[in-house]
Amino acid sequence: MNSTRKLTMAQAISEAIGQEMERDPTVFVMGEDIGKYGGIFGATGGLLDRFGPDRIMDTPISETAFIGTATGAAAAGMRPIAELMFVDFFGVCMDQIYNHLAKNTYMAGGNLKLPVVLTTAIGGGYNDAAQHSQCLYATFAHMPGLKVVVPSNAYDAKGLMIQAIRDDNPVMFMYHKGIMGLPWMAYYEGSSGEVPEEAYTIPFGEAKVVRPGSDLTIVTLSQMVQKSLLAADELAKQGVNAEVLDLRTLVPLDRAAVLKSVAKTGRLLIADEDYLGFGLTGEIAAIVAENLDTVALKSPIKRLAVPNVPIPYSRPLEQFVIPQISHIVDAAQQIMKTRVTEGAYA
Amino acid sequence: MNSTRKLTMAQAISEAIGQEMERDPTVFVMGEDIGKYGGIFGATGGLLDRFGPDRIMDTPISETAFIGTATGAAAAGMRPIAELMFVDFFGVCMDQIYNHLAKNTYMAGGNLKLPVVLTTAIGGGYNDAAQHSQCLYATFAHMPGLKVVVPSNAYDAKGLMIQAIRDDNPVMFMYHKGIMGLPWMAYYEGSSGEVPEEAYTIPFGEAKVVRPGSDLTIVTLSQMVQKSLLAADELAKQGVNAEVLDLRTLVPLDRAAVLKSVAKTGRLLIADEDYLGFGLTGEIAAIVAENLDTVALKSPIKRLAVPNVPIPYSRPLEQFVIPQISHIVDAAQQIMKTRVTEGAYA
Amino acid sequence: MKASKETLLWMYEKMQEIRHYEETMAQVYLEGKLPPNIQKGLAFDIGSGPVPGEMHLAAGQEPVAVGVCAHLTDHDTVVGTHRPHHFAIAKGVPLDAMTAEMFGKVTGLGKGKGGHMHLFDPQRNFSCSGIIGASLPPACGAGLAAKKLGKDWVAVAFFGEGAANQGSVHESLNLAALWQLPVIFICEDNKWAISVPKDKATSIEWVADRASAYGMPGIKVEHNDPVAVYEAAGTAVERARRGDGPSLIEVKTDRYLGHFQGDPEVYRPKDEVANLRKNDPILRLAAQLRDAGQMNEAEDAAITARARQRVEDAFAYARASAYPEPRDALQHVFA
Amino acid sequence: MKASKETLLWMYEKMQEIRHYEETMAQVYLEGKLPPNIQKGLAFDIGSGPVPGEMHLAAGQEPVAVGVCAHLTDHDTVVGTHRPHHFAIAKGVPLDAMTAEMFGKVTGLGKGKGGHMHLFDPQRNFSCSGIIGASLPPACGAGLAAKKLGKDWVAVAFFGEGAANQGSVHESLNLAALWQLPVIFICEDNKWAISVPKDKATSIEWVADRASAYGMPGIKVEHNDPVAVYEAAGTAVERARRGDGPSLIEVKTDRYLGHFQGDPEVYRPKDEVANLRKNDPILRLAAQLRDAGQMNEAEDAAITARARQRVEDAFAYARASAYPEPRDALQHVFA
Ligand SMILES: Cc1ncc(C[n+]2csc(CCOP(=O)(O)OP(=O)(O)O)c2C)c(N)n1
Ligand SMILES: Cc1ncc(C[n+]2csc(CCOP(=O)(O)OP(=O)(O)O)c2C)c(N)n1
Ligand SMILES: [Mg+2]
Ligand SMILES: [Mg+2]
Repeated sequence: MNSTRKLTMAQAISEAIGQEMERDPTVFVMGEDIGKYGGIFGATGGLLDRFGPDRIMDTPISETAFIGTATGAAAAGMRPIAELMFVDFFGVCMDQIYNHLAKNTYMAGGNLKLPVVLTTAIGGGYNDAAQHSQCLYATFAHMPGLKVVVPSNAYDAKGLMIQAIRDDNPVMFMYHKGIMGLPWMAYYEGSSGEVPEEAYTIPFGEAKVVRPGSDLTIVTLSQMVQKSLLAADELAKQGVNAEVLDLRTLVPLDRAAVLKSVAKTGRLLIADEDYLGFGLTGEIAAIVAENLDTVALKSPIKRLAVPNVPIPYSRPLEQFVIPQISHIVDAAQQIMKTRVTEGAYA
Repeated sequence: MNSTRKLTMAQAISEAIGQEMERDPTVFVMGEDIGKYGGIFGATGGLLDRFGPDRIMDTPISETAFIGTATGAAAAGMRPIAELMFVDFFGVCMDQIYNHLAKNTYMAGGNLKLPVVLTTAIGGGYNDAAQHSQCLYATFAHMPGLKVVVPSNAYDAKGLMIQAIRDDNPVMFMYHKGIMGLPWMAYYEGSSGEVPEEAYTIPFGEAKVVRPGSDLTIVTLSQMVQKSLLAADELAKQGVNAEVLDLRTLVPLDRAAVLKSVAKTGRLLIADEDYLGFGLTGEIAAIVAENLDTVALKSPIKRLAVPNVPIPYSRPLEQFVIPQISHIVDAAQQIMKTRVTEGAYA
Repeated sequence: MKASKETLLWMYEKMQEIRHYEETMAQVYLEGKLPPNIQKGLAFDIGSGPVPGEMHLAAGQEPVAVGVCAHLTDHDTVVGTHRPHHFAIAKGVPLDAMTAEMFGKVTGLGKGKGGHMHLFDPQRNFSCSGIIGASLPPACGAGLAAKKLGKDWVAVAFFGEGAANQGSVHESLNLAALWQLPVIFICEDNKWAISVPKDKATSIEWVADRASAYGMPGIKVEHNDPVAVYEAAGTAVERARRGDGPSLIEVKTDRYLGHFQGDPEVYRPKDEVANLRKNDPILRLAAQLRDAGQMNEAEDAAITARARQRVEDAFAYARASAYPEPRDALQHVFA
Repeated sequence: MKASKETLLWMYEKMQEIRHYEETMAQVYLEGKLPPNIQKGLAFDIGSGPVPGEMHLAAGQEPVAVGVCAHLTDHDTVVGTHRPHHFAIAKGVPLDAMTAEMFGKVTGLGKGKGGHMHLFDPQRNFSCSGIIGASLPPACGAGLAAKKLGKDWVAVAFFGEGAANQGSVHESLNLAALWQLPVIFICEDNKWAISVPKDKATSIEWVADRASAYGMPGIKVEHNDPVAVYEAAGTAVERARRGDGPSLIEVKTDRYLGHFQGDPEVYRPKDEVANLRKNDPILRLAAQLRDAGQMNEAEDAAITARARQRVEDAFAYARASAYPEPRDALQHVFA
């Protein structure tokens, strides 16, 4: 019997972890302030009381040591979950993440399984400035060896987290603070929602059409899904029928879903909260540009993302660089007004 | 009077550093094995003898400490050059590079100058495997605050290095091992060449047409320029006239040069030695895809890069994943055979 | 090195200023963040009000800042932490521009781009960072620059006891000792790293005992006392200025407030702060100055009033300043 | 813990095997890399021949590997460095598959994907890394897993004296001491980190003296001697198996060859290696065994022949094996 309740994304994540910990004694969690505090963003709320300090382990501020410890424990048969409090801190431990956790399976010719989930908080919008507001998922997706999961809502977060814990490979699980449903940070209502009590999984690599449409495709992810849905409502009022595609995972990436939607609409807007250059928006645009023999574009592609500046602190500055609902609406309208040149058939 | 001699890229780089050290007493170099050894890839060859250990400083294997030291010394009026021996090691020190060196100027509202040059070796092709063969320039270009220089030959390397040292901002100077002209590693002859003795600069953000052509544009950089030129020779024999564009710097990026060339040829191949996904090839493709209202494509864009796997050790495997001259020729020929769909004007 | 009357009075006044600054900020920070003016269902909204974002306050930790900075000039470098106000104020960073920065105003130290964890004052060689353990490497760089430039400038890196287990700390201590850099490393032990107590994070009792692993002096300041800090720091600063290399000092201090404002502090014993406050270093220094006849009541009142007035003025200045233009966000990525 | 005759003989045979392995590799590595069969103008071509890429050999450093691994079973974990052969051989990694890996063959430990710095043998819990200081964190993980699984398995992390100044070392030592993990940290002091001598990199003389900074035992092995290593490691391994936590051991050892093959060694005093070789630990152990009547000449010859034969067989196996298919490069990014 499927019973559902409304959960925040934080609750959905901690529920998923708790259920897997009950099912599998090799699952445990390490990180800073994940015990009594329950995780700064609530991803491990309530778990210490249920599982005790041997399985919910507060660590020293030693990300290199404890993420490397996760790798070593995984090689020895455990299924660790390790939390990097903010993705922005990756630079103190990237070597363990990237040269080891991500590559060891390959270098071992597939003879080694490293079932580690790295959870981390991403995103801005609450004025936490340049060292605490980034998304950086493209940085992790650029480098082979990590699966990269970026959920936009509670339902997906639970299913994707259970999938991540059961995966025999390293998974980065990146949750945007502004959709966690925390009691101390504004969030988009759409990110909380009905979540089954039972454990369930959502396969990686399946993007989801969260709003069907015919005039243009908005490819997006994470909090930007919530913004894009609100922008699509506004666009609908203005007579533009936008399709919104939630990527959900970047590695694996559902290229087919992007192509299918753009083949239908002929127009593509990519709405992203990571940096513009050399990142997600480029990758999605390239997928279409590589397939112009089968997919026809009516308008040039447009990309919305942070315009290659660090995230500034001051509210008007931050609101300017992080794409807002109004920016999405404006960009979509501009796309509707522009046409590709006919010179292509010269 | 301009006098020139033939130098390897390693010699050109160390000459540039030496000339700037003579001109400016605040310039000094730090890094592992940069003293007596002259740098593992020869970028500081001969400098210890000329400038002594106070200005050519071997460091402990403490990248976080000495790169942070460069930042601190720059803030206090020095112009440090710091060498990260292989770019692959960035993960042990990325926090100092990225959260501090790259962002402090911005966070200080422009009130702080950090003239630091980070030199680092990139690239594979000699079977150094997954932790010593990467390019990763897209990772640095993705994140705002660093200028990213990736020379393809000795002449450019000298001019760009002097420009880098005189720049008041952090510059990543990334040299590919396979074009340094080392006596112990095969290299492309074209990367050595005539270099003026006098100091000169090459401005950042100016890509260079290293071979003009009319049928298709190959956008590329670093060692891949040398490969692309050889591929273009082969293509010419096959009746295809390729234009080769050497980006030279990724930040700033010469978007106009890309658009100008593609507008001319109508066809684009991007040849890159970094990972394919979420990187350089996507960015270049996107620049064109965003401008399809003014630039017409005859064929879909094609991207050549490392296909999202770590760099394998074994020769046949490595040769397969790193784009080779023959791969460039094949990809160009495929482009010539494919046309964009006419559906665009439906 | 004994503190002169002038130094004691300076430390007292600065401590008053810091305390009043932090307490004022604690209030101002709440503006606009509480129901009913925020999203329904929230208890608090970190992104609202005139000073949004995280806010780490240092009330109770004044002694470490004033005891060290009393030895420094503008030429000397200080690199602070994510909890930076007490250091900045003691180092002489202008209160107006610092406060305006936290209000996100164009008159701020970083024109509103940096925020509370990123206060840069190049004129006074002050900076800080939101990354734990990140203060030490650049302090080594400032020390190295002083050495290269032939100056007797020193650099100070502050870090928390929680930071003591970051790799950057180890690398920097070794480098500074190896190169005999004029750097003073100050570990501020306020017992907590967010919710994690020191003994759940650090395998030995005193971080200062790690100094021997680098061959540098390790000095313990056992009480949250500005005079004790002043004396310990004096020795270390002199040593550094003489060219005799770095020192590591650990100071026991007290965090009166939450890790950040809004911290529910579920992890903290209920009576801990009340007990800590009984030992308030400001009250103790006031008593000491009075007992020694170095400050009478009128003088105390004047000092306190002056310190408070500077804080009031700074907040007024910040409030009155303009926001930057949104498009200004695109400037200053490069100098 | 005294070494039994069997242990002494095992160590002796393993040292012979390691030495012969490294000397054979030094020769084989040169194949195809010298003029005239390489690009004109080059003195040497690192990317040519049957074993391309970097090659870090451990001739001279056998004692540290055998003295430690003599205490270990397959269940125990060893994490080695960029110079990994001696550890791998002592840990019992199959020579065939290990050598095939370095020849880039599909029969290799990693099907040719890893190469010499990336030898993974999950069955024997052996791994290594080309990143300096990276061996310690995963060893902590293996130790933690053993603890959680209720096993008396231990984990060993080897690292060079040059690595001792990496942040990862500090973080791992603290974590292991804090959590009382069954890990033995072994610092292999061969005096050089590529061209940089220890005293230009490390601010104190003995890395083992850093143990006190974490509250764990620090043990110094002053000579490049397998028996001394065996005894020191025995204490530490027992301690770890008992659940009494980690130890740090530093062993003085000698690097006979260049940092990597092809290293011009301009930085190294001309007579250094000749002097070091006078103290060859293999010859010394042979003499000791003979003097004690534990090995006669015939036995010595048999041991040596066996050890050499295993090496010859492994190289023959590697040569005879097939290369992977180019497209196989796309496999195994994920398990
Ligand atoms: C590298 C890194 N890891 C984690 C954090 C998150 N964080 C911010 S403050 C803090 C606790 C710091 O404790 P301590 O060093 O004792 O300083 P205090 O807050 O007590 O002043 C943590 C874990 C961070 N900012 N940077
Ligand atoms: C993080 C990192 N920095 C630098 C290097 C380059 N490197 C490889 S070996 C080496 C020297 C290591 O010295 P040591 O730890 O003493 O080991 P040894 O080579 O003597 O066995 C260096 C600097 C690296 N591999 N990783
Ligand atoms: Mg603290
Ligand atoms: Mg060494």
